[in-house]
Amino acid sequence: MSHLDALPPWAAILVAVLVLLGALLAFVGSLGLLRLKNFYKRVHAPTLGTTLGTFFMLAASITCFSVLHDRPIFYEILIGVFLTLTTPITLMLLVRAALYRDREEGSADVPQAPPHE
Amino acid sequence: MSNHLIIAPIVLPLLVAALQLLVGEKRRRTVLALSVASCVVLVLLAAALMLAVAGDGALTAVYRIGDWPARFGIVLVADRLSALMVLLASVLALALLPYALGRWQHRGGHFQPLLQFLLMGLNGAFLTGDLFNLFVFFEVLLAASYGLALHGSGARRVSAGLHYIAVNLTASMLFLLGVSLIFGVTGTLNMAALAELIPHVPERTRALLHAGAAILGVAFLIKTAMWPLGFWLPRTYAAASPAVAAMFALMTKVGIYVLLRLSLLLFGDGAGPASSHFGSGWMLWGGVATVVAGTIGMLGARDLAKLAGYNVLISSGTLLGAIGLQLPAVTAGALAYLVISTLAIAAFFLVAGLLASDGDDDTDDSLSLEPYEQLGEASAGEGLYAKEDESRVVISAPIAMLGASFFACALLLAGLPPLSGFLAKFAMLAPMLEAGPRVGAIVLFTLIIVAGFCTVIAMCRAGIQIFWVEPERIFPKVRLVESASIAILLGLCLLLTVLAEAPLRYLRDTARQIHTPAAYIQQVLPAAEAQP
Amino acid sequence: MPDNALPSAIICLPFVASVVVFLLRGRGRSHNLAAWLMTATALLGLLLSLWLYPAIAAGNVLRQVIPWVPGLGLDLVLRVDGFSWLFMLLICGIGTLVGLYARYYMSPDDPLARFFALLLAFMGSMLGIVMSGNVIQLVFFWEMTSLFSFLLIGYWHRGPPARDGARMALIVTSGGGLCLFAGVLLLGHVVGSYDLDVILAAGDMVRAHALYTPTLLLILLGAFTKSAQFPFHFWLPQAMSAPTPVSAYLHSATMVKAGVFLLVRFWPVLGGTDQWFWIVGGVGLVTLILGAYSAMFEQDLKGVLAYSTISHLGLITMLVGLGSALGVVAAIFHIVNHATFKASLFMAAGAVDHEAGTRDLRKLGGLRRFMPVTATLALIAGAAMAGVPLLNGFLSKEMFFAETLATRQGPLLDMISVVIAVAASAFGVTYSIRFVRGVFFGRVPASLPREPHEPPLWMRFPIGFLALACLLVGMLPARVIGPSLRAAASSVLGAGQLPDYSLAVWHGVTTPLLMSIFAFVAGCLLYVRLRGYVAGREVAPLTGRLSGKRIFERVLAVLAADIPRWIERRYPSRRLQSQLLWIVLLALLAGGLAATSAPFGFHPRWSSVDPAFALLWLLGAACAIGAASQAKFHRLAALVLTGGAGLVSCVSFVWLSAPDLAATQLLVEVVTTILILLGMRWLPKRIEGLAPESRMHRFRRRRDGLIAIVVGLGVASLAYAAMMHPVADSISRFFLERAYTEGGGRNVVNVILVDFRGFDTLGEISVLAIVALTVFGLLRRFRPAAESINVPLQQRRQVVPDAGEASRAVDHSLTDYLMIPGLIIQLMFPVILLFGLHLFLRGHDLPGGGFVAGITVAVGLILLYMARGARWVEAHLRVLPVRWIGAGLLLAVSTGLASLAFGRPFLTSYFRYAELPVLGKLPLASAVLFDLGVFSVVVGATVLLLIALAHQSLRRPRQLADAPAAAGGQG
Amino acid sequence: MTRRWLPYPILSALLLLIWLLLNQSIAPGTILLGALLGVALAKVFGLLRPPKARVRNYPLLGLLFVRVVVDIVRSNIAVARIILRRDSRMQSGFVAIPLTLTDHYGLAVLACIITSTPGTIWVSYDSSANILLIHVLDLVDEASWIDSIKQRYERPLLEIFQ
Amino acid sequence: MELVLAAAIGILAASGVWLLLRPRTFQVIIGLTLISYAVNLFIFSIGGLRTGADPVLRDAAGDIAQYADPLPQALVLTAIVIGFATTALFLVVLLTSRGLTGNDHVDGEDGTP
Amino acid sequence: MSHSLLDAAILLAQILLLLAMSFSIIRMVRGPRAQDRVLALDALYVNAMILLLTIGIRSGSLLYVEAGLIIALLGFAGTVALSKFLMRGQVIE
Ligand code: NA
Ligand code: NA
Repeated sequence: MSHLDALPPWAAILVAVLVLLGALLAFVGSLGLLRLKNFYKRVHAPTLGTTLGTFFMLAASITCFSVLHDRPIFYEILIGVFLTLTTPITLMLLVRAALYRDREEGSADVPQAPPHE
Repeated sequence: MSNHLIIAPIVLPLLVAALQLLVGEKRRRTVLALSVASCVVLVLLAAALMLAVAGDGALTAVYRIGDWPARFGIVLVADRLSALMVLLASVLALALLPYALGRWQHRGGHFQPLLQFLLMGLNGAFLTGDLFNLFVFFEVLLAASYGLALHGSGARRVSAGLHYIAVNLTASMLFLLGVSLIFGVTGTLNMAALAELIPHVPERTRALLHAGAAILGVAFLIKTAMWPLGFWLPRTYAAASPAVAAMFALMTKVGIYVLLRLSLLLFGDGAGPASSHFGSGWMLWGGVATVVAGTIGMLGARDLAKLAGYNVLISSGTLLGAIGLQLPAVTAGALAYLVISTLAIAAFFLVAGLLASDGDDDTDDSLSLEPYEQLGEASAGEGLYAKEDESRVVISAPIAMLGASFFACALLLAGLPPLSGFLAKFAMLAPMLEAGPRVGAIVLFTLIIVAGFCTVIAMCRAGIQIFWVEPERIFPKVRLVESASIAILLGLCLLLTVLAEAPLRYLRDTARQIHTPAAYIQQVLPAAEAQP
Repeated sequence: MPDNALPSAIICLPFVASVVVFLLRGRGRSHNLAAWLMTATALLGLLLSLWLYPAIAAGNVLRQVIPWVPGLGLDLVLRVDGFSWLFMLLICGIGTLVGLYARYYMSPDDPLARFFALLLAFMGSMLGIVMSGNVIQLVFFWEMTSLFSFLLIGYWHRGPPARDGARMALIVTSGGGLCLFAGVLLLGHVVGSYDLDVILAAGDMVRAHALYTPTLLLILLGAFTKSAQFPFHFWLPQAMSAPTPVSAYLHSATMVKAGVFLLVRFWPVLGGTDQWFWIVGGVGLVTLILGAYSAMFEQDLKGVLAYSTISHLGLITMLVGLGSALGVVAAIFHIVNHATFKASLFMAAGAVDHEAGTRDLRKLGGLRRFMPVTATLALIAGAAMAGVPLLNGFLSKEMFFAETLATRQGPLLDMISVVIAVAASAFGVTYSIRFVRGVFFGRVPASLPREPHEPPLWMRFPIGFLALACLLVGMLPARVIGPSLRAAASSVLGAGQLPDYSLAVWHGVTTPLLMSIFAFVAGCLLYVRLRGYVAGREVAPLTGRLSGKRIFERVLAVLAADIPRWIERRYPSRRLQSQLLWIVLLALLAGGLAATSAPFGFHPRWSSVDPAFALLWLLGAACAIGAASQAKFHRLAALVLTGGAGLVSCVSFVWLSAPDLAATQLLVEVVTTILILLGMRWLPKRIEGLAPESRMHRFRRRRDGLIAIVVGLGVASLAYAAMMHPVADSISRFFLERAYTEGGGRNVVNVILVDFRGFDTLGEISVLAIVALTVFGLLRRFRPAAESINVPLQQRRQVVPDAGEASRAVDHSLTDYLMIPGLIIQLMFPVILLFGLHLFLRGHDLPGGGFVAGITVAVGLILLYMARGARWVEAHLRVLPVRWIGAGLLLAVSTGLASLAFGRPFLTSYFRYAELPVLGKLPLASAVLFDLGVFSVVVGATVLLLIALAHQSLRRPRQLADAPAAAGGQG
Repeated sequence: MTRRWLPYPILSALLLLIWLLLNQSIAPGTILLGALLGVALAKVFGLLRPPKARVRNYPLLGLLFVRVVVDIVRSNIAVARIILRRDSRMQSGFVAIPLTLTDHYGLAVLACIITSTPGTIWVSYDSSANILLIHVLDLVDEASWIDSIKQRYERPLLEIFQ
Repeated sequence: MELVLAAAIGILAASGVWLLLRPRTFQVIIGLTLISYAVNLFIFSIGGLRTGADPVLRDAAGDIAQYADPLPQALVLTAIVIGFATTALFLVVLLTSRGLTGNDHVDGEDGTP
Repeated sequence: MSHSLLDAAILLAQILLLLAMSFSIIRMVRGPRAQDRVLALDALYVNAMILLLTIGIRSGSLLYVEAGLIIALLGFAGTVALSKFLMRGQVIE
């Protein structure tokens, strides 16, 4: 891994920490997906990965490449932008579908549709 | 070198198809005019190509696409064999065009562009000298064939098409596996370079090479419809609309072409002791099995189009077996048989299509031959000889035309004189005896004769059922253009009987050329550009 | 005209006439003309043949070679010697008479042009057989006679007997013809030439060759089937459904003689061995007696004649089989004699049928009172058939008796052959009497179908002419037939080999004469004894039950219908699963055998395993196996899991330094998922546990599981072996070295795609285009299953609240549901387009390219469709995917063609860096234009695929109006 | 004139920005091409007839952004704790929030905020009653959630977009 | 690395083949998809595996050995595209078949579950 | 030292991410509802994207970020389709 040797130690340690933090958050988020008891709870969990998890990893990447290339590189920011725009769409559509299913099944855990809905 | 004659048969149909798409389906006349022009020019091009390569000696024309050296870029190679196949495809397409104009093309969308794409795929497969490019052109022609097979939709077509596509998708996977293994072992995709490298493949990877070749072979054998890989064929062909099925008569021949080309080029005598004649036994015995299966199927076929489909199987099997023998003279005969059987089966599909059509464009069923069993039983009870039945046997002109065409097809398929089917079989069978006491040769020889006999039985039964027992059942409304297609195809067969010598000489030279591939290799890879 | 050109004139004549006659069809009352043309042609042929007499009599062999396919040793060799000349006379002579006869016999209502055209063509083919100087050519014409015989027998195809008879004749004779073909090929192989003269000169060599026996058997099969020899004799009586002129011409005088012609012709080559003696002699003997025996019990006039013909053909065969030169002479003699009297008898029978309206012997009698001339002529011919002295039949029969007496094969066999010869002769007398007496003498039956008259003069003329010939030959044999017979026999046997024989009416009191007398008396007695017995019988005793026809039909039905159908029922090959199973098994077998044919190094290297990568593929494997197990009942789960597996392989591509692949794989997967989801709406519900699982299904699953595991192992080991032995010097080197300098791009993969191997890409986009068109065409006629026609349940339910509320639009809930996501997607649309363009423009240097860009744009569009609905999108944007496809293809091809203008091959790339103001250094590569074509096709095709599918729901009338009711009913 | 050629200046500017980020370059050529693409693609966007957008208060937008980032970080920690603690007493549930915000862009931003913040999720929105239904992972007090959403996010959004 | 990838290819192929032999059209299409994953990886792997290699040329000249083998990648790309197209077609055909025959059995007749 | 630390950190991060992916896959297999599976697929995509970033960092090449970008921008299209299918029974209306 020759190119990483070009990183100064401070950057290497910073990148290492950021990478680990990002991975850890994504890990915890997915753990939640496994651990939480029902769908509505689970749906919150992956957000950890899409927000802070991604943020740390992007930061690591930006640091790493900016230092390596000796110029600021913000390419990765786009990932964050795109992810922020797209994740809500999926989750909103998905939760709505779950709510529909539960209402159809007459589940007591979900609010029934208001009179006109 | 810029002999653009070689690329033209591929690019022209593509160009025409693209234009047809841009013109749009609504402007039917323009689309048609484009198709006709394309097919006519293609035939001329193919003829010119054939003349060019048949000049003198073993001339092979090489076209380096993108001007990259042959070893690295994609080359097109025209030799006698590929020129022959291109001509066959073009002639077939041109001959079928009038038929398709009749009524069939309106049964679904984009018939004409699909036909052009099919031609592009066929010509590409015949001309390419690159293994992966061959895969691509196979996919082009298969995709077009899916489109054409499904043309007009309908339950029968779709369920047969489903099988056809599933089987061919599986075959394509095998094709890719085989090509990549061969590439992995040799590091090249150029066929001539492969031929050059195969004798020098290190022993530790030769098994891989063989595995690749074997898997590739299975892929081609699926296209060739070798037993037990060809169960898809009769149904698919029977379900396709007649003009399409007729064009498909050439499709199995593409598999045959490739097997012939690759087995002789890559695994010919020059491939070294470990690899020469690799797989030829499989082809021989596979061919034998296919002939048997096709014959049995033909005898049991219950409708006319299926009968034709099983005839395709028989011809495939015959060709496979003949290739498997790996004798130049047999190959020459097999090529003659290939040409004749393609034309004959195409004509037969057209006849079957006209017989099944009752003027109503929406019914697309093949003509059923169901009440077979009544034959022979009917007269059993009423004494040996009934009164001479002098009731009027006047026959309408369309039925007479179809009857004569049917009879001609039967003769061609069974290999009976006076049409060229007999000559083709003779040209193939006679040299088989020169193979010496080889069990395979003897079995194949016998089977071809027996299959011819069974064809007589089946065709006779079908013909009697259709034309003699219940001619009331068929009300063909034959248009002049439709009969023109049949006439062209059968006329070609007749012409090939009368003027047999020149074509057969060409085929003998072709066989000699592909059996001694050194010249091919040398011309594709001239010493000057040996290494970059 | 020189003699050497005459043979070709003689053989061409009938064919030309046939075509002319055929073209007459439909021209009013042309049938007179057709008949006269036939007669005149045959007569002309006869005259031309007679012209050859001097040359033939001099013992010459005329040869005329017309080049045809010299490369295959196949030329048209017309060869006329005495034997073939005799046959030519027979063919043309009887042809003339039959033409004349048919003119009056056939009804003008029938399409006679066809009839005479066929008859003429047959005549030509028959001439072709006898004049062939090349054995392949002989087979050629041989098969043609079978075909014309088939068409002529089936001439009145409305009646089942005609059809069955024609079919049987064709199958038997053409089958025999194919055997003959094989035999002749063997013969040619043994001799080294197909030329008849060469073959005739190579008799010793052939007889000594290892292939002698198969050759002999195959050729004999041809001869026996054609000449209706036991056990193939049954087709001939069936062929009697043909019009009588055909029976007279083909089935007594000429075509059936082709078999014995062949025996005689090849006698010098194949004859004289034990095999020949036993097979030919034996078959002839059995046929002789069987035919004669059956003829006695036949009730149909033509049937009697047919069995009689079989018997006489057996006689000739036996003569050839006995193996002596004298036998051959007798055989030739009898060929001619039989043709004469049998043709005239057939014509007489036809005249009777024509006049009396029936051929049933039980219904006929006393006709001599109405047609005395015919009766007299029939009497003469019948007497010839019975072998009465002073008629030609007597002479050849005497020779036959002499031959049977001359055989020396042991006392018992000699006895048997003599006894059978006499018996058959006696039977011949019996049926001849039956024929003549039964028709012309005795009481006139109470009711004849028609009032009989003497037939017209020109119908009687041929009968009379032939009867006269019987008389002349019978009384003046040496004068009338002697020279011709000598010429024929010597051409077969060789000039010096002719045995001593005398063609005299009286040889004194010899054993053969005594045998004849005995046979005659016995025959008369037998007739008297059997008369009453036969009258009431339908079939012959003993043999009647064992009808050859019925056996043939049974065998044919079993072989050609029952067995194939049984196989099809038993092993239904049309099931896709079994087809795919075969493919998998065969590929496994082929690959396995080939891979194990040579040893290859296989050493697992555990050290190189990256734990993270291993973990990654643990997940991939879980996804794949999960998808496999869920695909039946939980489609969505399977789809999601497949997506997982795809994602894992996408990550692997990145891991292994292939970003282009990762991007492409990812995008394709997204599109595929959407596509499958679009389709899932039309699939039926599957509910687990509804149908009980049988043991069979469990077995299949386990079997397939085992196969799948073996396949997996095989593919894995191949992949591993290939990875462990990468080739040292692949062509990739070249691409890496030249991509930048000559291809103008840093992304080697993309340079390969658009430049080095741009031709592949051209094919690839064609595939996309074709598939899109096909899908488009297929979906135009799409018809969903009844159960999925309805709007999905969800939509029917979700519309309920809106429907109850006046203030809310019909799809208010839907609008709310998609409001925010739709807006975001709408905002992202230009961003996605921008990203697509970015991917496109950088593709040549960095991962990306036309394909990825195209799919990106297509996904953007599809997102819009999902968020806003098809109607909305199409109201705002004009999407013309087919045009995109066409334009893209055109652009790609044109780019390729542009290089032609510069004298370079197709798709030669051009690139340079252009220095532009402001913009700076810009790469200008023709490959980019090509890639733009790719882009356009990909956008068009992908969008067309998805939209065509999506439109299916739109095409159905929306049933939201009655949805509440339906939903209420279900809720 | 500007309206016609530059109907969506903000969008065009954003597209240019994205273009520059994608190309990691601020060369004149890149900027020129990006600007051209920005204008062209904005016109394509215009074909879709989007609802009109007006951003009235850019500083507030920046403030809101900071607030959201802080909230996201806090929620990340909170949710991570919940997941790791395996707290079975934790109550979650739906909260219906009556809204005053009706601007589509405002609602879209609100949706992104709520959904991007771990622990809350946008479930459904009823435009006729203007009621938003969200789901909250750790629901202690429904009223405080309603209040917090309306105060922290809806109010600024109202100011920015309406 | 090689061992893992080989095993991966094997498992994908095995799952795909098992599905390919199932009676429901949906199973077959998923099977084909899995098989094509396997085949793509197979082609890709044939040139030997490289981690951390450069996929894109850094400068005009340089050490060829540091780059990933581009040709198998190009072949896989073509294969992916063609596979996508044909899968799409197969999907539409199976839908049409389902519409015409009323069931989703590969043979169009609902005999076995 | 700091570099081997970085290497180890990346490897650890990758393993963590792979474990995260495996949790997603378990959820995908287990369900119980289709919504759960789709949610898990979405999470899988995000985790994979983060994993790609780690690979990018390890190989020092920005090119791999590209694949991540594609996932971020377009990966959701599949999940949108799946969700819409669950909600409406068809993807495009
Ligand atoms: Na959230
Ligand atoms: Na979120």
